[in-house]
Amino acid sequence: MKLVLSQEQRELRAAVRDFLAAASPPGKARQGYDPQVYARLNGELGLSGLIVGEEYGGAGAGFAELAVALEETGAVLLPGPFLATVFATIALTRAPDKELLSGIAEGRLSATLAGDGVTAGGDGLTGTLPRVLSGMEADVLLVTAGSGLYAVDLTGPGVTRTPLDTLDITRGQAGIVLDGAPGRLLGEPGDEVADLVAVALAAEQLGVMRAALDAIVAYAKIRVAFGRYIGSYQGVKHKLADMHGKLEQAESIVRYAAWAADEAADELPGAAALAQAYVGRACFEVARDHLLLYGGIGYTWEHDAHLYFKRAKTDEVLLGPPRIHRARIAELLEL
Amino acid sequence: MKLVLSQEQRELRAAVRDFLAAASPPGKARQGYDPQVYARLNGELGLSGLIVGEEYGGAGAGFAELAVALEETGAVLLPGPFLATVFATIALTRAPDKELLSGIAEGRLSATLAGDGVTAGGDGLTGTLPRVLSGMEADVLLVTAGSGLYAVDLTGPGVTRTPLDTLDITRGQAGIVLDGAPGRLLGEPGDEVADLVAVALAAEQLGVMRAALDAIVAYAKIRVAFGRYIGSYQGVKHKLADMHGKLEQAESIVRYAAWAADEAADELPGAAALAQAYVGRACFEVARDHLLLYGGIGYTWEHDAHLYFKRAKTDEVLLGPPRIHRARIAELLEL
Amino acid sequence: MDLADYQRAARQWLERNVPSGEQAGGDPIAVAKDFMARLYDAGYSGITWPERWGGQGLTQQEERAFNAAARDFALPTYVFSIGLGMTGPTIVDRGTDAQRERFVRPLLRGEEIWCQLFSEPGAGSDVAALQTRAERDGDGWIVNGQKVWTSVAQHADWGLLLARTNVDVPKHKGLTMFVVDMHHPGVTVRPLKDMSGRSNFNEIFFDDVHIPDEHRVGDVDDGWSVAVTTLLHERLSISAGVGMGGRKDHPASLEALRRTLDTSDPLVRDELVELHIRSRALDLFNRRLAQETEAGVFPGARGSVAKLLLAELTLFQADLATRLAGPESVAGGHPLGAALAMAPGLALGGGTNEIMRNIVGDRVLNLPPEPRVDKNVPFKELKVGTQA
Amino acid sequence: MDLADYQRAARQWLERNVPSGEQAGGDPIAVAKDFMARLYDAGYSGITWPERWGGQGLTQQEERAFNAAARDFALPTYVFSIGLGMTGPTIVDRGTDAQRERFVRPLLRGEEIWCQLFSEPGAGSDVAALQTRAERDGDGWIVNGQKVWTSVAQHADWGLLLARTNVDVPKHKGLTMFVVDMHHPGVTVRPLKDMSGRSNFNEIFFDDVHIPDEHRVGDVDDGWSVAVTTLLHERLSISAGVGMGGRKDHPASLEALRRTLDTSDPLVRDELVELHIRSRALDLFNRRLAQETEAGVFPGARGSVAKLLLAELTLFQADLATRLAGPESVAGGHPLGAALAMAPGLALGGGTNEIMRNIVGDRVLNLPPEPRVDKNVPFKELKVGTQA
Repeated sequence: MKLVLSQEQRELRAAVRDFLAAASPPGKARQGYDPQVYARLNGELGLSGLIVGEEYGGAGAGFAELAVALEETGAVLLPGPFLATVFATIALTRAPDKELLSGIAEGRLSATLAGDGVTAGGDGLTGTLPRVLSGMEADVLLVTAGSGLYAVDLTGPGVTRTPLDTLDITRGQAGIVLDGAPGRLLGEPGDEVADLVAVALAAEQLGVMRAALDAIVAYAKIRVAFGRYIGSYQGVKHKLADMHGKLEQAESIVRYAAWAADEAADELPGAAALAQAYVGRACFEVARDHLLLYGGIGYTWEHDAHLYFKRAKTDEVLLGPPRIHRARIAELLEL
Repeated sequence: MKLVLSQEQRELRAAVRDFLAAASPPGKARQGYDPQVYARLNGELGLSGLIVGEEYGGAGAGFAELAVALEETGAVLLPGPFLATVFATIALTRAPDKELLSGIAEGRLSATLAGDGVTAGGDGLTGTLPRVLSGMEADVLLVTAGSGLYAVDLTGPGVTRTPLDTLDITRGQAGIVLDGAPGRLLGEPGDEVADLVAVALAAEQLGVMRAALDAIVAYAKIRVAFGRYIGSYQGVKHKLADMHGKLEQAESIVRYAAWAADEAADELPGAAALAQAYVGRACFEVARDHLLLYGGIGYTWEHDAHLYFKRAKTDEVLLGPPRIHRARIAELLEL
Repeated sequence: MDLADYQRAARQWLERNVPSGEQAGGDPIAVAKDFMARLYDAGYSGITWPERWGGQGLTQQEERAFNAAARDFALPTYVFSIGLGMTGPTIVDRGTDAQRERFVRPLLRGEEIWCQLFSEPGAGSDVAALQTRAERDGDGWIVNGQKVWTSVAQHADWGLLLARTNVDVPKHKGLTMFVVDMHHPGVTVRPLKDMSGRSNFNEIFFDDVHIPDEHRVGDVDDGWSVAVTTLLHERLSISAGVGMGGRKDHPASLEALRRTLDTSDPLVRDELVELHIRSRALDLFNRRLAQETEAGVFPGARGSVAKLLLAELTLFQADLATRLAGPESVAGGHPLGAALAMAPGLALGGGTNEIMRNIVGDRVLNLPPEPRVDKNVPFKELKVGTQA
Repeated sequence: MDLADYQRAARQWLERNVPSGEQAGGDPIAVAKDFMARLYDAGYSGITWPERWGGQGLTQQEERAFNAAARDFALPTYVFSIGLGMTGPTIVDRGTDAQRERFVRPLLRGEEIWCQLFSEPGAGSDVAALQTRAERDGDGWIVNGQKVWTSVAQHADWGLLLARTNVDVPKHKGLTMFVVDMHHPGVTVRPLKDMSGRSNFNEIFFDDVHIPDEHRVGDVDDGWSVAVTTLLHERLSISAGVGMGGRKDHPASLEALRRTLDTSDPLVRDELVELHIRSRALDLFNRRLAQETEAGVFPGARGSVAKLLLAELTLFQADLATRLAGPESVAGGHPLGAALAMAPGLALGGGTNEIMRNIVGDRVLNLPPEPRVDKNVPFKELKVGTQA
């Protein structure tokens, strides 16, 4: 079990962090998707190809590296289809398609992944997907129909997309209706796709909670009330200490889950469910408490605190009501 | 709905409080049952006869008054069969027996109440009751067999009592085996006995938590660390404020449940389940946090903190695992 | 007329006069002003206020009777709430006779709307650290600075303004209270958007705003004691609302959730039980406080316990509801998402949870105070606001 | 010899020498002393300690290799843990050569047992507020006072004692460190019963106990800096144990509970899931800290995060288990009742949860310190202990 980052992984982190600090700081997140930043992220840093095999032009890296990247994109609340494309790429690594994988690795294509609700017939794919992550921005939809995974050109015929009014204003969702949309069968990826998606999301959540905690810790050192920095009051200090404890545990779980994704298939299901059950909750709690500790300014639209609060809640329920992860743990423990 | 005490009820509280402060302060609780105090409690204050009808020599008071008395006996962790006798008296008010009720009202008899596990046959009552509250101290056992309530003389034939090693050292339990013990059928009390018992227990729990909070608040005003009273640190102050919030809500629920017991039979089941679900938990949490806030001294045997901690836990599970009260609420809400 | 008659008469009057349906439409400020004038003329505005300044000179008993009668009506009096609850009583208690004469009757009749100007970006919990300056200018004052979290300011004619008049003394000792004309050209009101996207508050900017000395309330540099009067009235007007409890039609209420969630799942049921337990616990506490108040025992700082618990419950409830409802709650403009975005408001307005816990610890439990590092330092040497 | 060989040899030695079965019976102190002598003679006691005073003069690498080998054995070295982890290293770092000569080798060979005498009834979290006095008496010192929470004191030959030698200076500046002979007739050791009924600690009373000046460690009135050395070693020896985690055979562990509880109830299952999540979260954090330590990154104050979390988990777990098991857990000497009675120990020993949160806030998050009211006050004017 490997729970600490290697030198190379630390360097990757620094590179992504530096890039995003300049190109997409948190304050920019409220402006939404910037295709130029997205193109540079994939071009200069090759992030979209991180876990794509070298034979398709990717870096062939593992989840340990992916988690490092997602933690950083999460920390700045990166808008746009990066996470959605990661989800789709995970599915593609289990049902490989040269055209799509190389398109993603080159940064030419963005994609998204959706679950059930679609049937495949002679005249294409039909069904309603009420909420698709980054559904307006993605080029390609990967969707499961029966046991098959299909690729659908979202700009093609038979596809109707409607942007949704989302709680998270930094990253959108779309309602998608397929009405005889042409779909290309890619293969039959196994159950582990859902587990790997859960691990990837947890890595983003780790970044969200770390950035929220860092921000409020910094504020507690410069905000004064009654002649003292608010961080000197135990009411604030002890809460921040508890939040730090959650962060330490969340990071440990994400490293473990990424290790399991890379090297211990038998531990992956339990690790993935643990990651969502613990990190998803901890991320929202930290984002909530960080907002509250700001006092009044945290309640304003102009301040970034609510962006973290809303991303954290959206991520917490992204894969379903959180109780499904707990039910999975009960099942795996054979309780 | 009546949630505040009347003048008479406040006077009752003062009388019981004054008596117990002198006759049975918390520090005395570790010495266990003192029959003399018990006799005076029933003689001078008539507490055992509080809810016994006047026709049997009691005061004919209601649950509002009973709750006031139990809060005070809880606050000093009164040892002995007082609560057990209250439970038995509740059952007797629904299956009246002159001899027993007048014996209890006079303070001559103590009693206890047990649930299932016993069958009635031609040769008496037979069965095992693994944990009976104050089973060593009580004179009479009221026990349900089939749908009937029977009275058993605990000093009579066919009864074997074994004292148990209990977590709560201030009030004991006994294992009781009945092997053809003579039992007298008293009647068939309804389901509401269990609800009324739950309300009575919640009143004791309110007293336990109030006394624990009062004690640690007082200590926080005289204990110094780093040149300051510990109560001046927000780490302590904020926790005490939260504990006070629990106490305020617990008191409100106990008053409500006592009112429902006296005047609103249709609200009683919900009020009783709420009282156990909320007050039972809050009492333990307050007792736990009060012990922790004492620091090292709270961990010593000589200090009273652990007596409250242990009574609170014992009370929390006295009527069964606490989830049964939550399940009852779900059922009553028709969820 | 005994109290029951008084209450019955009030009820009858309200039935005839509270705008509903079509009447309630149209410009809400005009509707509110029209209603307030009729309320005043009927003798139900300023029930306990002194007759000399336009009130009815009656007792708390009549006021409670009227409030009991009004409980079932939606009175359109929101824009007057600051004036009636806070600034008006301050003028009555601490103003000059000329100020009382000038301001009280128009306030009670709804002819003029008031706002309160205390909080600043650098002075939230710690109001006395405020930086807005009022400087002597002949026989008047010139004000420069910024206020924030001001409700109804966009409609207000007058504001009760707390400003710094002396920086060489400790912070509480260099403040003065004024009445400021909100129509002065140097006053700019800008709506402040909150995290839910609504604008219930404003920021106010003062740029060389002149105030005549007749509009000073209380002595120069004695503004803090006047502000304490205002805040005391604020607390009383909040505690009069104690016992109101949460609305049953809230989208995250148990009643609403049970209609949409899958309650065949025992875990969902148990979460709803938890919500029931917490809601009921607070509801019963609020009712007990209300019964105590009716019996003449005022809740005082225990009202802060109720406020803290309500702030926590509101957030717990919206958080729980979105967890139970899952992904649909955060997309498509779902009411639970909206409820979640509003939920922190209660914890951040009217004193943070930390401030509430301090109040409960200090004033209910009488715990020793925190050592104060800002008591005896001249304001100009004090650390305030946000700074490294 | 490379590290793998070193570890293998240690393992083989331990297999042959750790007492088990019958050997482990008998007087535990005699067994421990005998084992310690053999451990020393085999070169495994004081692995990193200087050769000159009896250690092996090896590196942390060898020590980690030995600890890895020892992980699977139950070494009977508990009574030496204070000496080896805290008081011994303090003598090595801060003692005179004569003290090192006299004390270190017998300690490493298990010939003498040590205890640590810092905490007092009036000085728990705030050790520097201690009141035990040491007064000059010719060329030595006379000690009077009381210590508490002292483990292994009933077996100890020597104690490392922190006492007050000057009350006219601030509290940290009037302390001096001594080595005290625990066999002196003025020393009384009394077992201290804890809330679980066990006696793992002692109270120590000093009644005119004479200490020769040669047994002073460090300068007069400089005892606080010596104590900091001791506490630093304490923290290191605790963090060496980081990653050990909870025992699977604990009665409130998931493994134990699933065997006895009705897991057909979905609510019971979900509570066990919660226990699994929390246990696993802390377990993985401990493992990550251990991996960092192995990689040469020492956890420092982050060890306090782990300690705080373990204290909370321990109490949560025992509380949860008794709730799930119900009435039977609190009667009849049930192991869950016993576990609950022990559970607060971790939160109250080695720094309360509040102290841990201060450490994490101050040293991990670098938050601004609490204002100190006791820094510059002469001890005799300072409020200490318990007083109105």
